[in-house]
Amino acid sequence: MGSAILDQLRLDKILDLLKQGKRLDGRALDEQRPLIIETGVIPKANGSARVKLGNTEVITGVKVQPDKPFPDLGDKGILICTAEILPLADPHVEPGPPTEEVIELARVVDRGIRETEMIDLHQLVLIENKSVVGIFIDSSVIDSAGNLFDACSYASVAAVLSSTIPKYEIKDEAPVLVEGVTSKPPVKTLPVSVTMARIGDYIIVDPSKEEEMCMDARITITTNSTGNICALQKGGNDGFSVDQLLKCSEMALSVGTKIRKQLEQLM
Amino acid sequence: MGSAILDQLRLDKILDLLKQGKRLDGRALDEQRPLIIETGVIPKANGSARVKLGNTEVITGVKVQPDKPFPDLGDKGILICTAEILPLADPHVEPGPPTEEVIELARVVDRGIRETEMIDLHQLVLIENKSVVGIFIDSSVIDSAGNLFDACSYASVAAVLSSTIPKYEIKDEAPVLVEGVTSKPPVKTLPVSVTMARIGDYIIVDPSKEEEMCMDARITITTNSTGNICALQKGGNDGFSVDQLLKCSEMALSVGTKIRKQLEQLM
Amino acid sequence: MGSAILDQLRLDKILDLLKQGKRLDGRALDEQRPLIIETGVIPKANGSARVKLGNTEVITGVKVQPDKPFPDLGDKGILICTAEILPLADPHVEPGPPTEEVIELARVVDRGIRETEMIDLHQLVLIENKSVVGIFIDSSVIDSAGNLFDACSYASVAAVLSSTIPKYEIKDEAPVLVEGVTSKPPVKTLPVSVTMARIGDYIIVDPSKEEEMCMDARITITTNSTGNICALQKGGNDGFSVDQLLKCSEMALSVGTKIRKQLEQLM
Amino acid sequence: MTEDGIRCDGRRVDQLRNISIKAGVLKNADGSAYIEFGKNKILAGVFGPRDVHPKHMANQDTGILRCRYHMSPFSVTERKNPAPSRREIEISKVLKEALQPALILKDFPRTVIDVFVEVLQADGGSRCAALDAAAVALADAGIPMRDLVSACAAGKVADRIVLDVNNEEDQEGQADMPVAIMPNVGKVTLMQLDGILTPEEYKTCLQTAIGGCKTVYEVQRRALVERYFESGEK
Amino acid sequence: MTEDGIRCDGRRVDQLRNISIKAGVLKNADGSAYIEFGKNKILAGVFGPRDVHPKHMANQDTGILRCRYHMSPFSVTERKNPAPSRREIEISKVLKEALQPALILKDFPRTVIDVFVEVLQADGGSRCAALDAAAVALADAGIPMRDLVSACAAGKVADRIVLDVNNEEDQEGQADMPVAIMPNVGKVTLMQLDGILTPEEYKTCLQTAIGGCKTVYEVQRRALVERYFESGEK
Amino acid sequence: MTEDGIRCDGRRVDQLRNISIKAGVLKNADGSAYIEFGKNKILAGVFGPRDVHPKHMANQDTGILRCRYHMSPFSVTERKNPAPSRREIEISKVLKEALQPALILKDFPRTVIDVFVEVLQADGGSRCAALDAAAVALADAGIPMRDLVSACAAGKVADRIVLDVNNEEDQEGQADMPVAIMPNVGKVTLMQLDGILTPEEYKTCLQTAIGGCKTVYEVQRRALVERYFESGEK
Repeated sequence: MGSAILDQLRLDKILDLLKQGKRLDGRALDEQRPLIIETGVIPKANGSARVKLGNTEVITGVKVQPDKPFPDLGDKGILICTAEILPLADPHVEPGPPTEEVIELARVVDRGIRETEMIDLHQLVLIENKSVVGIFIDSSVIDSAGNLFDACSYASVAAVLSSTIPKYEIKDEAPVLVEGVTSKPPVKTLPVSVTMARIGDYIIVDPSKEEEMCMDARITITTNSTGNICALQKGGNDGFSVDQLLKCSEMALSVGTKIRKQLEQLM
Repeated sequence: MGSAILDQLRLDKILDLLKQGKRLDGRALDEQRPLIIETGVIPKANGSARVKLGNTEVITGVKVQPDKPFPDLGDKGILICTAEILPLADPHVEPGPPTEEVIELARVVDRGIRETEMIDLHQLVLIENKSVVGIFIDSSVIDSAGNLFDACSYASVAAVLSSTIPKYEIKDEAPVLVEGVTSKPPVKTLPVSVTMARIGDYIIVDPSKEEEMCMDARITITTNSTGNICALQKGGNDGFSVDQLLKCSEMALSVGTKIRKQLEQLM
Repeated sequence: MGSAILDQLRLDKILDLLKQGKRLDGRALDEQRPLIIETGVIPKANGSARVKLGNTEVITGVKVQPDKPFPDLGDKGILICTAEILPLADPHVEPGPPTEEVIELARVVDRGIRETEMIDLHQLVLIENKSVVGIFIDSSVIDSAGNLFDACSYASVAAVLSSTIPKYEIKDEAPVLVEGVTSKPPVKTLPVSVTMARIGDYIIVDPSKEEEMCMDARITITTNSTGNICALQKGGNDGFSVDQLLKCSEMALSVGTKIRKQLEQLM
Repeated sequence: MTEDGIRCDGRRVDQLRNISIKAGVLKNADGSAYIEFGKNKILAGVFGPRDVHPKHMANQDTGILRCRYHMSPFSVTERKNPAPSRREIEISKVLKEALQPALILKDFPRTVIDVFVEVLQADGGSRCAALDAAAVALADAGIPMRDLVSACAAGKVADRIVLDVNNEEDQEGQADMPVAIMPNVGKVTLMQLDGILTPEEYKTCLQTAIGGCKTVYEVQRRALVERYFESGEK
Repeated sequence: MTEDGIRCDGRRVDQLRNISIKAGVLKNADGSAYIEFGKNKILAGVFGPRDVHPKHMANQDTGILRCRYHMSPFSVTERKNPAPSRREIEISKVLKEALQPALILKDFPRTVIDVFVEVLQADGGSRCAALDAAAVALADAGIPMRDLVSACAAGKVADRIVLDVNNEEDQEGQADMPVAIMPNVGKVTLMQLDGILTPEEYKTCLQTAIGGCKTVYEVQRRALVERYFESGEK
Repeated sequence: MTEDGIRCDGRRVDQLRNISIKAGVLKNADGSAYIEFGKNKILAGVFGPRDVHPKHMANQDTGILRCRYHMSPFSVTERKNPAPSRREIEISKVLKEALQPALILKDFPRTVIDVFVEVLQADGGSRCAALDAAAVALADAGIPMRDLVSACAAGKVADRIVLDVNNEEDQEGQADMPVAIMPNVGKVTLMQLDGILTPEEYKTCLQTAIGGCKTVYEVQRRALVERYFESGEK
């Protein structure tokens, strides 16, 4: 019961500020928290990044290794994108199999990279239908303070950009590593994920944990470098009006531009 | 406690009726509920059936696809028979790994089909020891109102009878589908499962859910087209006398005849 | 609460006896319980042993069968060592996935055999990198009365010593059993595990279940036939002084000599 | 697609596949519905409001909604493993969040409403069809609702925005956008997008999908009317 | 089989394999038994009646019985994965239902009796042998019983009905019918059949199996007599 | 190794790899630390003392300690499956038992202290480095401790006893012995050994490791001093 009262008080306070165009942490409604990206933090991985989005912090590592292609997708390399909220990141997370929240997080991050066709998977084939290169992008949330979608997405994109792809030769039908020869990943576009929350009639960008606790609905929109919309996921226990959805797509494009510039510096 | 009293009242009522040769739903002791079989309900499957046995309802789909044979059984195709009680079928079923009740259900249905040798598995070999055709018979209970054994068994048999087996050719040691050529499944006999319950000294055929709740013991007997007994499973927390078991086998044969005629119309 | 009082009383009694150089069951501090080893108890296995160490009882079976080597270990056969506490062995053990206690037990037994290089795995290769012989050593505790580490270790070593390795020939790149031809396992040394407990300032060998319930810390030291120390595991919720650790290694060597003689009779 | 905008299955760009919904098809569920939406064949069953098991999941301030989207092994071309995939778990969550705005869970503290969806045969757009059936099943269970929830996808195929992408179109398609609305309240409660759209196409696609949802709503209404006012069965 | 009905292991058609049972073989279990039945080597251990964990499984109207049939990895020709298979789960259920009629669980509300069976070496008929050991272990635990439960299979091999099918016969066999009885009460509490029998053979097979169960019963009795009246151990 | 005892990474036989520890690196955890120990990069986070879930695991006589050692998929050369391996479960237990002697759990009945360790990049000796970080994180969480716990391995490489075996040395090494001590209390709370040592080497190896632990202790102390007395951050 106490918790329900606190929830109500928090919502009242936040709504009160929103009416004045303000947020708890002093940001404007369409303002993201500061984004700090550091790459190469895990030298043993083929690529890596540590991202801070406000107090949310994520480490992503990229592993590149030969694999078998998926059936019926023999002309493409493999792309696997996972996400995990480490139990040290949040007092309410417990070790164990992934919850539906975490599965959604991983799949939304994956779709942002997959649907924008960021990586040209056709360039990762060693022998068609038999042997391809697999790219595994694993994100670990180490501090959970709201908007894990964008933080994991930025860390994943940055880790891919920072990565080097080893060269493999085929000997006796099996891939063999060629030491010392690497290339840049075949990147075609930069996906930028922007998550917004609706609280009452207000749309805010990059919700903090407190804002997520009282938001009505959530939307994550991923755009590509040519200004198209490539992936979208609505979440939360209420809906959006059509006008709000159109406004969200505009915000995703405008807010995303700044992030894209920050990511481009890593190329 | 309340539940225990209700159980007792139900049992008293049922026993009272049985003494008069009657059942709660007006059937005779050796009378099955009406059986309605519809096939071809899932056109994307290679075979399918929807079966209603009274208020119990089951949908079974058959998938046929190339597979590797089991070790030491390289001269036989694969037959896999599963059953599931969907959570929408019963307020007491929860999603999750199969309970021992469901595992028993699936295995009893499987044995009825396997032990009667309904399907000539030797005709499903593509390359001995290397490549065979697999037949997957998956049953989903969508309304659970007693005697799932027989309902799933009839649905499985009907789905097999309605199925078409695609043709596969071997190219480069791998099976390749030959479009547009199919054959009937190699069916040798028709298994008919008949489940009976013992309540007090009475044996009743095709118990309803209410009857199952107060039965002492259960027996499922599967017979083949030549009037032999091919599979049997006793269940429930009490036993049968030898006389009762002999009576049950006779009932399984006599009651089964009617069902077999109904199934034969699908051939 | 009652249980906490009992625990204290047990500890007081045991410490009182230890001050007099005595133990609950009359043993000296460095005295193991009687060890009874019987081999060949599971004729269908390639090797087997039943071991009683006081009231603790373990049955170990060895299975030998062709397998694929681990990646990067293509010049070695496979060795897998497991342990399980059967639920009939202990009122507090429940069926289910292995607990961390059981995983530690299995891994400590495995390390004793692996790190001493008891079995020359290089002699178990059929085709380098492709086909090797696997040795599976599975221990089941059937009565749990303290010091499962040593009991499982002795049973595992005895089962290996009693085992016969079938001969395999390569035909069409696949291993085929040569009937009637077997050899002794390629054993290079005899690992002997000695487990000690610290209770207060006392070190005792081969703790019973009661002693384990009030021990401060535990140590298992495995030595080989040439008197070297090959594997060690400290356990329990407190520590050891350096002097105690040196004393423990000496005890492991001296006490182990007697056990090794008993095991040598099985060769 | 032909130049006139006639699609591989003969539909116009703004035309839905055939839809039929029947409410009250199951005996044990408190509410149920069966939908055929193109080649999709989907059952939905609802239980509740009822006690929560395990008890510690109950919330004394509100009722909770649980949703399970599951595909039968025989529902797709290659036999599906019966264990729930990550895709099914994500869709279950998305469906739950699409239905929840239509419910008044605060009125049923400490209880749970369970929505179970079984995809017997899958075609493109199975999550929308599942939602359409689930909403009817909730109404059939007599659970108070602010509105129905009606779902339909739009997408981009051969450079044109089309309503209700089918399975063949989805394979070759450029974008797929499932949408659900509360038709009277006017809220979008489910929205996803896979594929690439310009901002203008995004707007058209959303409006096309909403148009489809409104057509679906009429089919849902008709199913409930048939169930409650035209048959003497219940 | 020879024309005189001498089987591959030298037995007559109506002859059991060698059986020996020893009660009270485990220290920690409340009751236990070890059986060798042909090449089967099986341990059974019993705990209870005792408190139920988790508590919500307890029934205030009656005690409950749980049973676990498990095979050691080394018990069969090809090493078995230690995780319980579907076959082991089914047999666990069938064994529980075969033992339950012999117990008076109503007298022990809120408690559980646990029966754990471990097959150390498996031969044909392991479920029957497991049941024979479990019944002795229950008696050894001092649990009040209406009767023992005695089990034995019969089957059809080379067109003849034979008692107690062994592993080699089972491979080539035409039918296998495991049966358990409460020998004094006269009830059949376990019965299964795999394979093809005429109605007449079915009858003969059942009676042959019951004959075997009665012989087994004598061995079970002797084990309990040895345990309680001939040794001073307990 | 050269004849002068210079190792493959340029260290002397008695020299540790570079170590740096930073306390208080996480916002949500009650206490935290980040360690770089050679190429190991490890985070530790601590929560508690707090209520135990599930409740039946709580002990009314004492607090309990839980520990989870986990490796990130990208932490090792070949991508690691994120599900915990048997090795990780064993190390979790060993770390818990190494930390427990330093805590006064009796003072916090019915509660739990959770220690979560994440290995972001693994090198030889990751369990020791994990323990060093975990001890600092416990202190950072303000949990009363009898002493810190300081860990370091010694081993045998090229027939010489060396301090702090790295990954390359471990591959070729003859023995590896991780050790943890409570430096002021003088107790060894973690000790394992893989590999072959004479009794004399065993003694040297243990003393070498303990020497290393004492050096590590100074680094841990410095990290806590920096956190609490030199920065105004907390």
